[in-house]
Amino acid sequence: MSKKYYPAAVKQPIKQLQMIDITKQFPGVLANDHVNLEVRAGEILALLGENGAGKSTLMKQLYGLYQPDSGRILINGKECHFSSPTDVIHAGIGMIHQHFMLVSNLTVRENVALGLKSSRQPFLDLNIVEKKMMEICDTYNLKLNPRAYIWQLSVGEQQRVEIVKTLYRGADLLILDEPTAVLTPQEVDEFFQILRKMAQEKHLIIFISHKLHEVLAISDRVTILRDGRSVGQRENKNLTKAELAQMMVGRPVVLQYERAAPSVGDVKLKIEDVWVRNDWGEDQVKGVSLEIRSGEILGLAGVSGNGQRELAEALAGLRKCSKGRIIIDSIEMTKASPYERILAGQSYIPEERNKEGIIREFDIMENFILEDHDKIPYSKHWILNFSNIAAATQKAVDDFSVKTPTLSTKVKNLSGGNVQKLILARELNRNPKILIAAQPTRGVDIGATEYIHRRLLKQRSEGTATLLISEDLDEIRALSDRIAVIFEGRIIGIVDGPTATAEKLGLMMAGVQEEEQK
Amino acid sequence: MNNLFSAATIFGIIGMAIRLAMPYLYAGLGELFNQTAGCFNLGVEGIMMMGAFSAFYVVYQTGNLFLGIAAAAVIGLFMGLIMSLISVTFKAAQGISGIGLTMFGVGLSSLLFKTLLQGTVQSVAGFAPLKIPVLGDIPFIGETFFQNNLMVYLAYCLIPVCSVVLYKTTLGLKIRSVGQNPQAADTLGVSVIKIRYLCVCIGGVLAGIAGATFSIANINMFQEKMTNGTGYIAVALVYFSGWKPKGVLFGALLFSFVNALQLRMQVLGINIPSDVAMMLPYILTIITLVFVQGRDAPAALSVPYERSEN
Amino acid sequence: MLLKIRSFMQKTFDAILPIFATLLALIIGIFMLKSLGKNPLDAYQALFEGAFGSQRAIIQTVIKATPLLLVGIGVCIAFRGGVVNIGGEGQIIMGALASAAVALYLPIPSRLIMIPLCLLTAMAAGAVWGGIPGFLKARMGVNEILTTVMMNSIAVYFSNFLLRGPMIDPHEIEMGTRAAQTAQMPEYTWLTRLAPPTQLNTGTILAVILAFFAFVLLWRTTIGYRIRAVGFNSAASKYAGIKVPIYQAMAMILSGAFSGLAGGIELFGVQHRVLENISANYGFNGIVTALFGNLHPIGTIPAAVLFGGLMVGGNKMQRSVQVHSAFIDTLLGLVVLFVVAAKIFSTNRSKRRAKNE
Amino acid sequence: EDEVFQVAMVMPSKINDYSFSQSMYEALKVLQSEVGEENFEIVYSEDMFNVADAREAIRDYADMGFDLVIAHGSQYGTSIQEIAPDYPETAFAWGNGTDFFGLDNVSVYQARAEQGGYVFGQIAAAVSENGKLGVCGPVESGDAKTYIDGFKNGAAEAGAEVSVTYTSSFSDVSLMSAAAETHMDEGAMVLTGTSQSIPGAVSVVKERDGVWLGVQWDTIPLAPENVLVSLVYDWTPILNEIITKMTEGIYGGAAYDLTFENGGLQILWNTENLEIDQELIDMADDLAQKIVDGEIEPLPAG
Ligand SMILES: Nc1ncnc2c1ncn2[C@@H]1O[C@H](COP(=O)(O)OP(=O)(O)OP(=O)(O)O)[C@@H](O)[C@H]1O
Ligand SMILES: Nc1ncnc2c1ncn2[C@@H]1O[C@H](COP(=O)(O)OP(=O)(O)OP(=O)(O)O)[C@@H](O)[C@H]1O
Ligand SMILES: [Mg+2]
Ligand SMILES: [Mg+2]
Repeated sequence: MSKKYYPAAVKQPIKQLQMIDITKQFPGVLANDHVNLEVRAGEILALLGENGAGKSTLMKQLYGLYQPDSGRILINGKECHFSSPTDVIHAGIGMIHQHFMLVSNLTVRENVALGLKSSRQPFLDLNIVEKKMMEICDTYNLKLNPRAYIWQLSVGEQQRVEIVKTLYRGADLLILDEPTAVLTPQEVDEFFQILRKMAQEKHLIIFISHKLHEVLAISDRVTILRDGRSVGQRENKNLTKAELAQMMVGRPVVLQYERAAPSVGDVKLKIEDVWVRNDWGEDQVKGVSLEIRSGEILGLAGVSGNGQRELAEALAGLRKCSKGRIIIDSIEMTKASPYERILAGQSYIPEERNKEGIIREFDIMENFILEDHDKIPYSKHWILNFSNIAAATQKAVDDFSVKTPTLSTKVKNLSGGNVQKLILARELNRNPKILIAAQPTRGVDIGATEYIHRRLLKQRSEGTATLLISEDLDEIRALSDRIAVIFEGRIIGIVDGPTATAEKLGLMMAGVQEEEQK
Repeated sequence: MNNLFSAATIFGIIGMAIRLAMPYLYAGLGELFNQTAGCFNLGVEGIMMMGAFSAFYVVYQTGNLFLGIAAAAVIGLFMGLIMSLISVTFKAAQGISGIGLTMFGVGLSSLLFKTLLQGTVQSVAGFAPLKIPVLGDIPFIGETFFQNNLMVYLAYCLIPVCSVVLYKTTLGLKIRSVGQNPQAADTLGVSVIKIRYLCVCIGGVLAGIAGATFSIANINMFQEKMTNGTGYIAVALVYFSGWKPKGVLFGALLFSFVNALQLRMQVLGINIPSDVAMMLPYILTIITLVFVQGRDAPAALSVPYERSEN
Repeated sequence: MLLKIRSFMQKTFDAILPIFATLLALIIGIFMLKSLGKNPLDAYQALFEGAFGSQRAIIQTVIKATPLLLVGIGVCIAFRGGVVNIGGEGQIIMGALASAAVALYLPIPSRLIMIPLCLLTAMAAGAVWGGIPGFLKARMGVNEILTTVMMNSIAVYFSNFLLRGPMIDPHEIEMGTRAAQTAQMPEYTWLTRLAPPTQLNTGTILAVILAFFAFVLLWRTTIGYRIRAVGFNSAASKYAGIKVPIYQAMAMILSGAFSGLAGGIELFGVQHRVLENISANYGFNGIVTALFGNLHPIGTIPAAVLFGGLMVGGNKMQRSVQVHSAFIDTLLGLVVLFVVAAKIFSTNRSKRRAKNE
Repeated sequence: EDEVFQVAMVMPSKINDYSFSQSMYEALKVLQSEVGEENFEIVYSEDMFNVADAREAIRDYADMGFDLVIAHGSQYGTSIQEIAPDYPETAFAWGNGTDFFGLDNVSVYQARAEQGGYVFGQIAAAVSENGKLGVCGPVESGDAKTYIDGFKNGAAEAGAEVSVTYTSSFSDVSLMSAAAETHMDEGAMVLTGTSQSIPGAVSVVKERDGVWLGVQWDTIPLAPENVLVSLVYDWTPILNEIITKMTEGIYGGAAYDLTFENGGLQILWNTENLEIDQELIDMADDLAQKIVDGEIEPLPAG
């Protein structure tokens, strides 16, 4: 049993953190292999690495959630053992987790108050908490309704709650595991302001992201992990994306793709004045009309929480439209079940990948056949054919380079990015007529992102009609033939993809009409 | 033949419902704590029987009712500890350990009854009705609501207490979050294990007291298996309640009311086969459930907490 | 290959673990027996002999294991579908009552027709009794634990009603004894006895076959795949186009059918008439059995034999050393607690294994 | 070894069920005390509500060479019928049995509870001021039912009004007390009832100072001030007859009834705690006699 950390040592703020020779073994995976890492006060360290490189695992050990198999953690040169987050929080370390750590049926302020001493113990002082929290929101201008329940919030808003939670606890050392994955460019900029401010206040910040331009923009130093080993420490001086990419992936990565001119065919998916309500019964999508032709990618840009999720779910048949029509291949499918849409050749890559996209307790094979398990060759007369299933899965796993020990590894043991690759592999493998892709590369490393983008373009050239929902403007602009911008549930403009500038789109996402801009 | 709708009869039924609801309230609120923290304790019946016996035995020996209640509480706590050890520390399947605990508790209580009391039914002086001064004198209302024994009043006072604890205190917030998303609670330094131990033990204590009400606050004698499935109903009522103290109150009263009603109907010779009459409370509970909506179960209910897959 | 051996060792370890746990519980029982002034050695000798000591003992154990196995299989299926079936008691009772009605009031004196017909009726009745909670959960999200508990009580009262009124043995009324039981089932509906005079009957064989059937159903067919998918993650299943309510309900219906069949086999194989308490706690003990068997239909087979043995041996113990039946219940309770608690050791072990690969 | 008379008793409830099983077990104890522990061994299997278990118990006892095996429940009929022929050296007795299947090593016995019921109905009617009586029944079957039918008949003939409740359970003490409470709420001050759950009812009668008529066992200790009289089953006469016959080599082939006539049904007045006027007692004895003489039919015809 490891020694406890003495809060006594915490009294003076953290000046330096060192992780030395950290090794962590998971069933079938060496997640960390003698990793070294160091941060000093006032410094922002970026931690880079492909999916499954071991970033989150490393951080979870620092945060006391996992115990390292070997290696030492030094704070201000003093070795310490964290047996639980309690010690860690005491020590002045805070963490924003890659997967949200929020209690969905509590209010925002209750989530913030959770685990804190109250000023009127034993009773809750939610109002005081609310006040303090709003102050933080104002200083760092984050928009949040403290009385809203978490389940009512969009992913972006939930991310904000996570940030507020951490700031509220005022940690010296902040661990940020892909905090920007779900933020819009504007939000990212604001967020970076916060980080810089904190750095000036002599905080230590560890920042994990897959977006190289962010890393270059914010970090002082970069540490790169590959397959659980630290393969590089670089000062952030005249570093280039290409360099970083190369170090992460271990090979040169192309970041710009040439796109053949679209060869659009007839309309595959037609959305007519669709209205959709959100979980708590308010109209979230207010009369959206779109047309997507085969062989084209229509990008849907917008700040998260403006109705993208509801629209996507409506298209997938998981949510019913209160008004309007959805037409697939000139057949009305407004009320069709998900099954009928799948049969009609539609694929859907959901935003909530861990909740909707996969079954975490199923293994990779079982997840791979999720939609098609009842079709030849996977099964015949209700009997599953495992050799066929294994063969198909193996091929897909290889194609999409999903990192996994075996095909019968439970998906819950895959890293975030690998899960996404698996879903993509499954959906594209069905080679759909229509593809609804919601945030397909969120939290996915560039190696994979590059691959995913290529596959999307390949589908396009094979005549798939794709609706690409994304907040990553680079992605949208790189892939879309046309870009529709959604704001408060309405399409406020459709612009030509290749020519659209980030500024223009950014403004439209903020609700400024095209005309007004001129 | 008296009719069912004379004031006396109606108030009689209500009064009886209020008394019959008492054990369901104690046990139900106890289980509510269990479940809000994400623990499913199906062992209530067993804990109740142990509580019933220990309370009776202590009162039988000492004649001190409060010692009796204390004994029941302590035994309940002990049973709660066993349950939490098995389902929290050993991460055992909770439904099943509950069934085991029931077999154990029911069996052991009978065994003790046979060895310590030679299995002969004896009676003790239990909690006597306690008339609330002024209020108790109001015709009908008085005897219906304000002439019950202390344990009955306590049971009803427990409802607001639980609401406050669960929804107005930091502890309550921790409990609710541990039942909903233990990972999140854990990352904020809330000890999932401690909270769950606490709640299962609270549940045990209340279940023990619920048992005691049978042997020293209602019938005032001990008989094997005298709780007769009350524990299981109590667990069911928690689901019925939508995990809110108010809900437990409503469910317990409804169930008891129908029971009182069907007995009264039998006495008044309103002709329905007794067995059919006995079904009514159960059928009605199910039907009500179909219409009562908007329940939110603790997401982590009966899922043992593990910090990571390793 | 190596992996195969390892997984095999793991399996055997899992298999013997419950036995260790049981022994541990029995050790605690020693102290209780001493305090009761009984000789533990004699007691446990009787327990063992009563369960496995002689051919007749073994047969008795197997007879007991049969309904446990059937209910257990049902519990496994429900569990895989993400529903908890605590309604075994009620489903057994309804299965027995319905099939008894068919046997008594449908005079077709032909084994070939009647036996399948009766058993199917039993399954159907159980399926209905389990299906109602299943439907309520699937369609209106009514919690099935609550409803199954309630349905148990309802079934008990319903059978009391029938056994004391409409379905009571006319003979009992003539004689004025009015025992609550139906008339004896007609000969031609009885299941064939395998080892007369014992009551071992073809129902046992059927149960074992069904265990394998259930295994194939769950892990080798698309239906089983869907049931498990819904059980693990209904949102994702819905996304994948699986009709979640249908498969949730189906899990409960299948589960109920197995319990119902347990009632039918108990009736036509063993009791030959419906009496009060025909469910004899098989409904609850079946759940325990399923857990002994790691909620796997095949694992449930040995589990049922172990648990059945304990029950039969317990009775023998009562006879030989005259302990109160309450002691047996207590002991069984302890066994259950120890066995479920012990599970963690096999889980930890398998994790260590995986890690060291 | 051979002098020792070995009796085994298999029962669906428990030896202390304050009812059918307990009365038989206590009768055995009486016999045992007469001849002495060393000559008279009693063993039992309780809670044998599962007929399969009971059957195994019966066979096992027979196998172990017990002289008399008592299957103390009507549901054991089939088992006896199957097992008895295999053990001609063992005598079997079937409780609440209906017939002995022409087997010469099986005897059957049952309690004529309705006789007691009738008399108690009359007593209750006599002592109640407002002519309202309450009956707390467990389940609507077995001798509980026959007793209650007798009681209703007797009370009715005495012009009293009887209301009956069944809790549909032998063990639900709290519901039983609730039932008693309901009866008293509706004005009945004289109550009776059977099964091990009636302590619940008695406690209410005690609290509200009503009158209780106990059945099947001596309820007086539970409420000395309130239990007027108890109807006790005394199986010793029947057991004696069975055993003496066995010594003569007759192992069965007979049916026995527990009646006023053979002294099996006894009326136990609570005279040591209560003032009971002689007329009442005489009336009861007189009625019992009439039943013995067949002048009174305890149960309504048909
Ligand atoms: N709890 C766990 N049990 C078993 N294996 C795990 C567990 N958590 C992570 N892994 C494995 O360890 C490796 C590192 O995972 P980790 O989540 O640290 O990667 P990552 O760098 O955070 O990837 P991403 O960028 O996608 O988040 C992955 O291969 C993953 O499959
Ligand atoms: N999911 C929930 N179900 C029931 N009660 C909740 C839930 N979430 C929060 N509550 C509690 O309900 C109580 C009332 O909510 P409210 O937001 O009014 O807080 P409050 O402390 O009463 O603030 P104020 O005094 O300003 O009204 C709060 O204590 C809150 O903790
Ligand atoms: Mg990660
Ligand atoms: Mg308020």
